[in-house]
Amino acid sequence: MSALDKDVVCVDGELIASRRVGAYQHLTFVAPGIAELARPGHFVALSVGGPTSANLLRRCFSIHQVTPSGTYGGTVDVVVSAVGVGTEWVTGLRPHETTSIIGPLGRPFPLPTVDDPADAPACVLVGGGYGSAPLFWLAERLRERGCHVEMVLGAATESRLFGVVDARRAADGVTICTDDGSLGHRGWISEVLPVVIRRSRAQVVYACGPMGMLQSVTEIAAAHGAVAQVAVEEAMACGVGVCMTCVMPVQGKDGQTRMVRSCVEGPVFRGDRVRWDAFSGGLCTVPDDAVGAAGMRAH
Amino acid sequence: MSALDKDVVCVDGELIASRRVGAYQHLTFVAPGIAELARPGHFVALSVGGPTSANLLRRCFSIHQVTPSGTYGGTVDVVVSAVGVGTEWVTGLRPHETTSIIGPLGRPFPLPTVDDPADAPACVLVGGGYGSAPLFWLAERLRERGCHVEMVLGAATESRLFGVVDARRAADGVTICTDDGSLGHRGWISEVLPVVIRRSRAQVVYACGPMGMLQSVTEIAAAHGAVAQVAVEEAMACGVGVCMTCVMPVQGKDGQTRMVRSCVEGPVFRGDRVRWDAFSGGLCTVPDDAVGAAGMRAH
Amino acid sequence: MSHAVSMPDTAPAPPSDQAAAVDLRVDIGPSGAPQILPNPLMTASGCAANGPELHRFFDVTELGAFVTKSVMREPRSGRGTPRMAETPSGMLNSIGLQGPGIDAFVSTDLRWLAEHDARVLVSIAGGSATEFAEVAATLAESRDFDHVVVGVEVNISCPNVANRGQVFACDPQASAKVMTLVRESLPRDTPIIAKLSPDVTNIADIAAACLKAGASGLTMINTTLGMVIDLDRMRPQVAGITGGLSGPAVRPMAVRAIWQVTSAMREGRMPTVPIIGVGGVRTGRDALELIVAGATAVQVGTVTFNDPLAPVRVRDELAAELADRGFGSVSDAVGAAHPR
Amino acid sequence: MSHAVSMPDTAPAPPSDQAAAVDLRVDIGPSGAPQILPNPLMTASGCAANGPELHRFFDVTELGAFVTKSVMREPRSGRGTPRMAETPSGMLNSIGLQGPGIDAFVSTDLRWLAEHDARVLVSIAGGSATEFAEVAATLAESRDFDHVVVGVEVNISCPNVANRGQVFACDPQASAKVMTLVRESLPRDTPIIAKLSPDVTNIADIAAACLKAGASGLTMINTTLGMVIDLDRMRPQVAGITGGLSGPAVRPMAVRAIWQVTSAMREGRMPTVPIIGVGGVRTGRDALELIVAGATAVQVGTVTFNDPLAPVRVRDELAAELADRGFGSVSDAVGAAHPR
Ligand SMILES: Cc1cc2nc3c(=O)[nH]c(=O)nc-3n(C[C@H](O)[C@H](O)[C@H](O)COP(=O)(O)OP(=O)(O)OC[C@H]3O[C@@H](n4cnc5c(N)ncnc54)[C@H](O)[C@@H]3O)c2cc1C
Ligand SMILES: Cc1cc2nc3c(=O)[nH]c(=O)nc-3n(C[C@H](O)[C@H](O)[C@H](O)COP(=O)(O)OP(=O)(O)OC[C@H]3O[C@@H](n4cnc5c(N)ncnc54)[C@H](O)[C@@H]3O)c2cc1C
Ligand SMILES: Cc1cc2nc3c(=O)[nH]c(=O)nc-3n(C[C@H](O)[C@H](O)[C@H](O)COP(=O)(O)O)c2cc1C
Ligand SMILES: Cc1cc2nc3c(=O)[nH]c(=O)nc-3n(C[C@H](O)[C@H](O)[C@H](O)COP(=O)(O)O)c2cc1C
Ligand code: FES
Ligand code: FES
Repeated sequence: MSALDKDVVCVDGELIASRRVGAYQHLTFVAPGIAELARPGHFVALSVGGPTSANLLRRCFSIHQVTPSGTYGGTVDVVVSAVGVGTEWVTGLRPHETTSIIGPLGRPFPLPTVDDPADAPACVLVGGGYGSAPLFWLAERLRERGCHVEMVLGAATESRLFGVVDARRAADGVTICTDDGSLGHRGWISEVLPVVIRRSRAQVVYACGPMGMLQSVTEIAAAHGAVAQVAVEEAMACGVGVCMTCVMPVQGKDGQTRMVRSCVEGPVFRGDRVRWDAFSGGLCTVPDDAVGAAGMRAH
Repeated sequence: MSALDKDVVCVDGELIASRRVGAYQHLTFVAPGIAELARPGHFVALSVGGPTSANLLRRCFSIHQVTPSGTYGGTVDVVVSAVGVGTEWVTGLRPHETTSIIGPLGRPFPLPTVDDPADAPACVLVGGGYGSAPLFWLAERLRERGCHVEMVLGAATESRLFGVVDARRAADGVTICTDDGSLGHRGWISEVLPVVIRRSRAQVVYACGPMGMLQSVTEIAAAHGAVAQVAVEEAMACGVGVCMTCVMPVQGKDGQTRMVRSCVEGPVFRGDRVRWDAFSGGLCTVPDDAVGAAGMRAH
Repeated sequence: MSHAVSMPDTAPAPPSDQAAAVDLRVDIGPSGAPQILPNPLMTASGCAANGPELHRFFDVTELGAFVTKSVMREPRSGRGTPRMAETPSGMLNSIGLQGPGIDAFVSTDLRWLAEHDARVLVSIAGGSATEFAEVAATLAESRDFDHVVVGVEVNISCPNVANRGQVFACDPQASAKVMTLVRESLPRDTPIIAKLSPDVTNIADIAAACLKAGASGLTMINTTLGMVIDLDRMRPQVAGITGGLSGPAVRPMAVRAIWQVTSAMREGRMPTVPIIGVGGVRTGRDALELIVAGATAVQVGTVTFNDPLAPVRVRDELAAELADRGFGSVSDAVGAAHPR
Repeated sequence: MSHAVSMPDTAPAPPSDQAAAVDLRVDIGPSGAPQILPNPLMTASGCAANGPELHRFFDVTELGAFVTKSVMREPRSGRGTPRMAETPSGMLNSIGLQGPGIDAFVSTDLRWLAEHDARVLVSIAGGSATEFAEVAATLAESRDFDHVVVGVEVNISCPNVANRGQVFACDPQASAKVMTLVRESLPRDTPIIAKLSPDVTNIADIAAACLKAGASGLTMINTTLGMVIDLDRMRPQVAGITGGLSGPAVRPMAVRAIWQVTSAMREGRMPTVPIIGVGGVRTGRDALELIVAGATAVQVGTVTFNDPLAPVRVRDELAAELADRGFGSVSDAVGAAHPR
């Protein structure tokens, strides 16, 4: 095979550690090659069910952390919430079992270009549920650049928070909220976020979590003059850009809205570019002004 | 549910031991209820692939032995040759993994009615490859009745023989043959069987193995005035009599040939009742004189 | 505007008394002649033999109805073997309608089902419209007809001898002729359920033709034509060359067929009659999927080969799924996924 | 008479030099105008985007041909989401032919493929026969047409605006009209491959109509119509309500379609032309199954979503399977499961 620009690998990943963390399972796979290429915000696609599987499609998970080398060669960690057949299979894997892993996939969180660390922008990192998984690594990279980093973690209840302890180490300030008040502020992220942005004078808000939260974060950031960078989670059949199932309406720099693939052009988008008006009740429609919408009306 | 005559059970079987024996895997499952009901010649149907499986159909295996009670409750042993996706999955199971088991299924080997042990008929038990698996248990039952039992085990090569050591304990005489001469007589069962029948004055020949061998055993038994009881192996979709895929042409007591289900009316048939003339090259046709063959010709 | 940050908690199964409170009764009768079944779960024709085999696993009275293997006029040996191949999430079969013929069927099989108090949906087949009618007539005259037969399922997915073996269900006229003659051979109020093949360009056309000619209900879908090749012997795997594909693999085709025909009924393009859904049902969720697409009752076929208890298990799972979603009865859920 | 007592030893894979010796070349050209491809493996339209995405995993020149996503005249946004559902051993999709339109396609996508020396089978679509023809004409005039385009695949599984949205491929006349106009828009020796839908009563009729009207080959099969219901939201799972079912689940339908049409060719009921097989191919064995049923080339679609390297992996596995069975070339295996 001719030499290709290898920016992605497909490997059989051996599970070497699996531990319960609240409502989630934290898994470590040996996956040589991925760690070297990955950056915060990238995701991996795992095949599920083994050789007899009726489940053809891969499942995507944000990379929680990577270790480029070590006793086992490079490793990749993911944090998985068991919600269906695929995630149940993945969380049920036992050490030394393997599954195929493709990664790193997608576009990572853009990091601010910092010439003088003194000018580094303050950032707020917002994670909903397991959405916090990729943020600790991101926090590290940002602080390396000199950014002040605050984290806001929210979930329905304490067991659905991920990484509260890590957050205290990774960030300069941490705010927790739960719907039921079982830990931290009782209520929604949207209630605490404005305070955190104001207090830290944040210029960038990074967020990962459910769509509703991302929209809310985008609106709050905008109201405070900050840029929102949000990592979305659309149902993906391939994860590598070939199926066109994961699209969503996003405005380009030219102001035009296009149905773009969230697996290759995302999963991280600038929040203010996402056409949140098109989402409702689990459906996303094509905005009338989107490129090619007229072509659809023809037939 | 109203009380039914429970002659079959469907249980989640936990694997408690799995060991390589030559080319085969010998598996022990905890399967309460089956041991109590099973007799030599019965088989079990195992589901394969677990909850994400694309393989809907069960795989059938002769019961090698059962232990009605014990530390684990009843257990069932099977001996599996990994030849395809299902048998590979089964032989790849690790201790404490489970799969659904239905059994006992089919009709067991008929045992001679013996009033006086002195009159007990001598029997020869012929096993081809893993086909010997159900015979040791059968030998035990026959010897309990006072029968003189000889075993003939054959296979392509030594590693494909099963139970050579057990045979020496279970039988009064053992003859081994392999195609390549790696153990015992070099050649086919059909070459040694006549001698064994004559020497032991056997009145019944029990056999389990490939179809070609069963036909051959039937012919040799007939030539020596013995009855052949053969356990066949037809592809089975259900194993419980509801799908009609496992049929073969067998003559009834009334002399009429019917396409009978080998899962419920077999797998053990009197060899001379099987219409061997209908089998050829992996196909089995419906004999012209079979019941209902005329109905097929109509349309 | 603000949004809650919460992951949906995977709700535990509801207490079984809620499921027990769901009214499972369904009516598969023609309009004006209700035929109430205690629950919507049935075996599928050809996937359950004729009773005794599954009675080892559950009492046949537990079913809404027991659907028998399609029976023809004469005894049939069926085809040679191999008759099956496993396929991804499904299987291919080519049995060739092996059976005892209608006379032996009524004296032996139907008798057994009567003795065991089963409700029976008798599946009939034929190589000509006349044969269908004769089989129906023999059935109607049988001693057990009145008290055990809850309906007749007309399997028109068999080759029409008069038309180069094209299956009846592929042609509206041929299908209609069968229904007309069967209708004439059975008492007025006997449910006549036409079982349709998905292998047609427009299934609603066939459905409409059957209903116009006297069918009082529809079963969808029969197997779809498929083929597997034996790559060692380099020839078709099943002796019949092509075979019927079934199992979870085809469930999306069944849902689609039920949806399309239900839509046509809702749009007034044909009368609204009970639909019996079949195709790849493995769990209560699957049964619910067919029901909300428009089916009143549901058959479990191929999955029975994996789990002989499936028809009864699916019934109980269905009750739990309905309770979970706040449905008080099966009828409330029929067609519930269609726009109101 | 006596029989050997021997279990077939599961033979190990043959040495790869045997596989390497297999002649993988195939000809997908019209008669008299050979179009030789170095191997029979292709991507499937809509399952590989237009090149760069898979080029991250393997060099696009490794393929026999790269099949592009069906392109129409205008840019299209495609449908809203959700656009997919996973199904047992398959998936349902409802993309709505999202694409850049033929002008941007030739200037950007085809350009990229040309720069990377790909052999391209361009898939075209339209809402009317005229639109198909216009798309073909624009393609034929493009600068890269002559050196990269090895053929045009005509996706007639799209709704015919003039006929209440019935897909062209469900009607022989509509299909033929498309072929006629496309034929007129392309150079004489360009392979024109009609891609057929399995959702018809008689696929051989459609195939024959396409060939008569100017198609020089056939691709079988496109997705089959299916549906999945979202049981939480109680509505169709995909925004397009119904969708196309694909993946290993439907492979037996693809094998059957290829077999039926090949049989019709062998019986002289239509001319013998190259068939490109597609539907559920996951392994070299699966590719071989389509080939021995009658396909000259094989596309890998849905399975690419599971394994982006699948098209190239399947090619290598196919070579090994052929060598295993003593075939010296792909051509020797084409149709090999048919009676001689
Ligand atoms: C970029 C990205 C990053 C993600 N990161 C994480 C993570 O770090 N941890 C985590 O627990 N989950 C994560 N998810 C969600 C995870 O992929 C889904 O929960 C998972 O696919 C569900 O599979 P299932 O078989 O359990 O559920 P099922 O509902 O049985 O899945 C059926 C099908 O729908 C798709 N699907 C269902 N829900 C989702 C979803 N929310 N997002 C995408 N596809 C879905 C599945 O992939 C599958 O194809 C991420 C998703 C994306 C797209
Ligand atoms: C009554 C009975 C007893 C058996 N006892 C044993 C035993 O003790 N040990 C053992 O190793 N094997 C035994 N077999 C054979 C065993 O069932 C098959 O080897 C197994 O089903 C192959 O499954 P697979 O998925 O590995 O192969 P695949 O070829 O992938 O199977 C595909 C399909 O064909 C069926 N099939 C394939 N080969 C056979 C076969 N030889 N017999 C029946 N069905 C087949 C499978 O069940 C499956 O449905 C027995 C079979 C029967 C019917
Ligand atoms: C082995 C087998 C035999 C069948 N025989 C019949 C039959 O005799 N009559 C009939 O109407 N359908 C028959 N069918 C079709 C089923 O009743 C059912 O319509 C189809 O298999 C789809 O449902 P499933 O996916 O649940 O099996 C048969 C199916 C199988 C698998
Ligand atoms: C997501 C998706 C998009 C597709 N888009 C097209 C398309 O644009 N044009 C086309 O002719 N076929 C399209 N197909 C059909 C495939 O090319 C192929 O015919 C079908 O999926 C069966 O093959 P498979 O089982 O290997 O996927 C698409 C299939 C899928 C799954
Ligand atoms: S998931 Fe396939 S294109 Fe994005
Ligand atoms: S295997 Fe189903 S009837 Fe015997």
